[in-house]
Amino acid sequence: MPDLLQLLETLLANPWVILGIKLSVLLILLPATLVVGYVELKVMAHIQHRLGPMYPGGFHGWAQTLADGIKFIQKEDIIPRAADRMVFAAVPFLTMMGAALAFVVIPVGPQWIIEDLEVGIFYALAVSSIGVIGVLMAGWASANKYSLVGALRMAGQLIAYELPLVLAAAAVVMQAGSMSMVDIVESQRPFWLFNWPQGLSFVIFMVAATAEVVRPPFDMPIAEAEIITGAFTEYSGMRFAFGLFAAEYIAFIALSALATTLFLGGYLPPIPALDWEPLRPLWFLLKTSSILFVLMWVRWTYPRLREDQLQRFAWKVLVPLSLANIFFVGALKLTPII
Amino acid sequence: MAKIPDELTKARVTGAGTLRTEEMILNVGPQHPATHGVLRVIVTLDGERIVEGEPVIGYMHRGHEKLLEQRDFRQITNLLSRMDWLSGINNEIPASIAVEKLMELEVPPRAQYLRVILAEINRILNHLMFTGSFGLELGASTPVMYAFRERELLQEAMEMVTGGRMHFGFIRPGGLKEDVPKGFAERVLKGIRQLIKYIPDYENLLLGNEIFKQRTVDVGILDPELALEYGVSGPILRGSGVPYDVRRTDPYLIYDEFDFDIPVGAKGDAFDRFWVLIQEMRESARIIEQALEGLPPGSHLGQVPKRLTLPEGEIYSRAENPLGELGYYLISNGDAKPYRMKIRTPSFSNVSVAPHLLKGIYVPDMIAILGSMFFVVGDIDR
Amino acid sequence: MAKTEIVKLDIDQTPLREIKKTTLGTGLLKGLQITMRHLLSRSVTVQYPDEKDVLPARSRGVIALKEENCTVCMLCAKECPDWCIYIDGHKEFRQPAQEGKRAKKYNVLDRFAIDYALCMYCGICVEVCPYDALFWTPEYEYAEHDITHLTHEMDRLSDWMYTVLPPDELDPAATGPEFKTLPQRTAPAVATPPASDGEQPTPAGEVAAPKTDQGEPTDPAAVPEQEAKVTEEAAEAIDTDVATGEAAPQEEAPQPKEEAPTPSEPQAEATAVSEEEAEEIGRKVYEEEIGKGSDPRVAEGRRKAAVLRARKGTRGPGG
Amino acid sequence: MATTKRFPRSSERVEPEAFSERVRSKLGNAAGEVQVRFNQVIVSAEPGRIVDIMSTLKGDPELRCDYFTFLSAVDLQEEGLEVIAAVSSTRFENTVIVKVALPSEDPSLASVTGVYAGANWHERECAEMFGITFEGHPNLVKLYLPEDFEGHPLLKSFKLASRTYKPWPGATEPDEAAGGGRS
Repeated sequence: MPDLLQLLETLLANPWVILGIKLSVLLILLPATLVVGYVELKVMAHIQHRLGPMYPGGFHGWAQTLADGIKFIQKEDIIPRAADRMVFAAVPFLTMMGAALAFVVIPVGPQWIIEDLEVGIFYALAVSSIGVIGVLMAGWASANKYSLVGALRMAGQLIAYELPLVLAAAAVVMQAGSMSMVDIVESQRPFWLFNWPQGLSFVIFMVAATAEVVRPPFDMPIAEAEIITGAFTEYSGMRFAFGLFAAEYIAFIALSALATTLFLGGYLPPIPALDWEPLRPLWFLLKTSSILFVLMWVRWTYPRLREDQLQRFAWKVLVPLSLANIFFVGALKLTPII
Repeated sequence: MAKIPDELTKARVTGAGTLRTEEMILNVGPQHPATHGVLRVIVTLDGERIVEGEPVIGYMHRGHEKLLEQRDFRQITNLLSRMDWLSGINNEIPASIAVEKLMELEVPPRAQYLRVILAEINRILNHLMFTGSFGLELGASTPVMYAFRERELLQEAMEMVTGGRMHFGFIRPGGLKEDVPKGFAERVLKGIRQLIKYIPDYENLLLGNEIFKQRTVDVGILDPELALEYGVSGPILRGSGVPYDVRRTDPYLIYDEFDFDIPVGAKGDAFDRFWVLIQEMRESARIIEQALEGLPPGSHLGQVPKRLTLPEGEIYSRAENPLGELGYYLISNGDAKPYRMKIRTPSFSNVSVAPHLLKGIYVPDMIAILGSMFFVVGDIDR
Repeated sequence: MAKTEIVKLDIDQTPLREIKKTTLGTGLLKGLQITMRHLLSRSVTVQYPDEKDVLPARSRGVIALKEENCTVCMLCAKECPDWCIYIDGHKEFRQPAQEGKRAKKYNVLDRFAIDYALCMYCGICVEVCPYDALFWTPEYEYAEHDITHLTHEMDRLSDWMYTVLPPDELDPAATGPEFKTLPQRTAPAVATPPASDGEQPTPAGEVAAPKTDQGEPTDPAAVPEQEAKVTEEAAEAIDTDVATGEAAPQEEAPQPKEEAPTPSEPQAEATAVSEEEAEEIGRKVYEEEIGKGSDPRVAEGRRKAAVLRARKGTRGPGG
Repeated sequence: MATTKRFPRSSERVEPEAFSERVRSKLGNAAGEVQVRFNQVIVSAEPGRIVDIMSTLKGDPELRCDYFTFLSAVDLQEEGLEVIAAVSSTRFENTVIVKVALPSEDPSLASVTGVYAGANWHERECAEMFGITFEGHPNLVKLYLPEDFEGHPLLKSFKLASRTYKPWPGATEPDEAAGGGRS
């Protein structure tokens, strides 16, 4: 065993290996969206007393999302005549990019991080909002009234959730005394599984994050029954798959990973005894997937709110709560607890 | 949440001299996920606020009334089940009653009981469909699957009896096409039992859910007087607090022999309408239970001449359909075919009141209101 | 009458006022609890192409034509509300049995087609047919890429006959008006068909090849049991055919079988043969059918019919 | 308000015969014949008095026909058209059917939308199907049919196209098949 450990340590000291790891984090993202998409199909189906996809790929339809992807590639690429072609075409890149960039600062393990920026959390929250600009662009460029309504809802939603999201993260930064993601994780060592002084921040963050990834009960910008996928009404084929699905799942994974890092102790194991370097990414994955699962569970249980109700909720409940939370964390900071 | 005062809407529309704003006209439908069918609503929007909403119908007009003039009474039965395709048996019953009354045919008691059982199963099937689809329109995609699970059991019972799943064509003047097969009662009871077991789930997933309440309470309040003036009936009228139910006010078949309640709402908002819908399933289950218990042995068909030729005369025959009052005004000139058959469908009158509800609300509320109007486009357009 | 035990259900209304009260999050938690409970229980769906629901006998899936019963009376085509039944026929004369008598006129069916693109599945044709030539079968898998292929001609309609199920037993309390003058249901199967002119009763296998057993024909262990079932059900089917149908006026249904053999029907041996030989014949018929490109279910039905015929020593419908 | 109530038939229910007496006395000479058939009160009225009759039916405290059931028409060919309007009283649990005879040529009738707003769509449907002009209707445009549709489908003179295009397959004699067979 010690030999193996030593070998690992030497390996991890090699910069090329590190680079490989860093690249693989990004390369893993696209397949990861397929996996998460598949899991969501299955969770949805079982919640609804069904089995979900069972045929593609043989075993329990594991290749369903892959097949969907291939289907999307084969489809005709339609751009409406009245659309602003350049903007229309740029949207999928933009929506996907924002969320994907956030992965740069997420520590899967202390070494398993692409770049441990000093302003990590600030950066992550900033880039994850880029996708919204993509949605706005899609809504305007499509030359469709439904898309326009969807885009405006998205803009309204951005303003509503961004503040509580940032304020909740600010409380964590106060606790850690650093914006670096690794520092934030390390600061949670006394709590390991759940950073309980941040309990309220966690709830606020999760609510705001659900609104950011536009999932029910906050999926008003794409509500099918009302405005027919909103900004993406006119998108089809590959553009639709990337602009809406892939972007949604990347953002979904990114925010769950972010929440894991900020509140669930990131790569730290649930009890100190299990703290063993090679297992750390596993803990991270486990925690992230459990957050993903809970969000899926919520998504398939609730109806959706109305845009003005979200605004009211954000401004009248979430913002005051997160401000109060900052005071609370500040007070805790004066005690020896954190 | 509540309606926006008119002055405020006007001030916004004219821009109050600062910024020029324009109203946007949005076509919701005829192909739209929330209009289940091909209904089109032209809404004038100020931002997301609806200044005016006008339903446009006729995309599914099949000319039933003209077609009925070309068909004899056996063929008519099969056409009528296609109006409101969620309540086939209920559509057929008043037509048969009209023929029976004009011809003075006697319907054996067993047929009466079976008609009640089938009609109430059909009512449950219809209500389950709307339970699910209302959730779907508000973004909850799970209740519809649960509703279909319960639907399937009763649907199987219906298929076992009639051979059809939607268009039953089973009611004949004078009785029924055939008697029920062995094991029918057990099947129905199994379905009812499961339904009663799972209704609390729907209530907790939808009615009891805070988000659902946010979306439906005080949304689309329908004034009872206005509703009556528009001829609104069924769960929508009862949601407004008017206990009008043809099964009670003008009993047909043998409904006066059963013990059941008429659930009525208090305020007439979307929440009340939906609550009435769910409670009605329970009442139907009670009726089915009593009818199965009292089901007498005997014949399923009375003495009916081989060829149905109606005497001259006219009659308005009505019934409480799952969606409201369905009536046929049948005029006969002594032929095997009706001279004229006016169809008064519940959805037609129910939807005609919509412009009053679609004023000064938000687009999502429109979906909630249309969803709680429980209409079938085939029933509006005929 | 065996009355169904009615266990009183506990049906309670949920008061509107109670459920409409403002709550703080308990409803959200209850919802999560319900969906979790479903997530953890077994699913209730049927995996369609692999598993299939057993449909009841009354299911209106597709209409099957029993060609030899049709007398070209046109009643179905007349009563059809959609005008989707096309029938052609011509008149022929039969040699009188005795010298000096007038030759009898009878109708021969040339074409019988139902356009399923038009059909509204009301079942009026089945209902009005006085000679029991039309039957409902629960088959539903006949979607086509081309709408014109939805017009099923006589051969295809006859093939559906193999999937007709015997009617369900009625509720014990039912005393339908048409049951009053009927023979006992326990009457021996072979004696009841309204066969005139000493004709052979319709081969049993043809009336009801049970849809449920589609086992491999080469499975020797399963076959005898299956066949026993076939005979039984067929017997019942014939019996009830008589029971439910309005008795056909005999003089109008002469229909000599020699004149109208089903072209695709394989000819079987005329004498009774042993079990193995019968099996062999069945297998041949099956392979031949599969080779022709028939539907496996149809082939299976024909195989059974051939085996039965061989065992009984009768000819096919042609003989 | 109670949420659920056991609902027996209204205590104020009036038997149809008695209700027809009320209708007769309240309408006075505005209405023609008043009779009861199949428990429904049938009133025949002059075209000019339709709005008066409807207002009385709705407003009179002893009639209170608050529920608008339907409005339609029938083409009686030689005898002209007949407009049939039905209203019900939820309180007294009775239905009154008002019949108005109109000529076939240029039929027109005063709109009752002022009394019963719900008559709006019914009158629009009736107008396009029978060609009756409802004077005073706020928006008498086609309801079901396309704007440029010509003819009034529910008139008996309007032939059903589907039955004339295709020969009747049920014909046993050659001449039956032509001309749409049976109508």
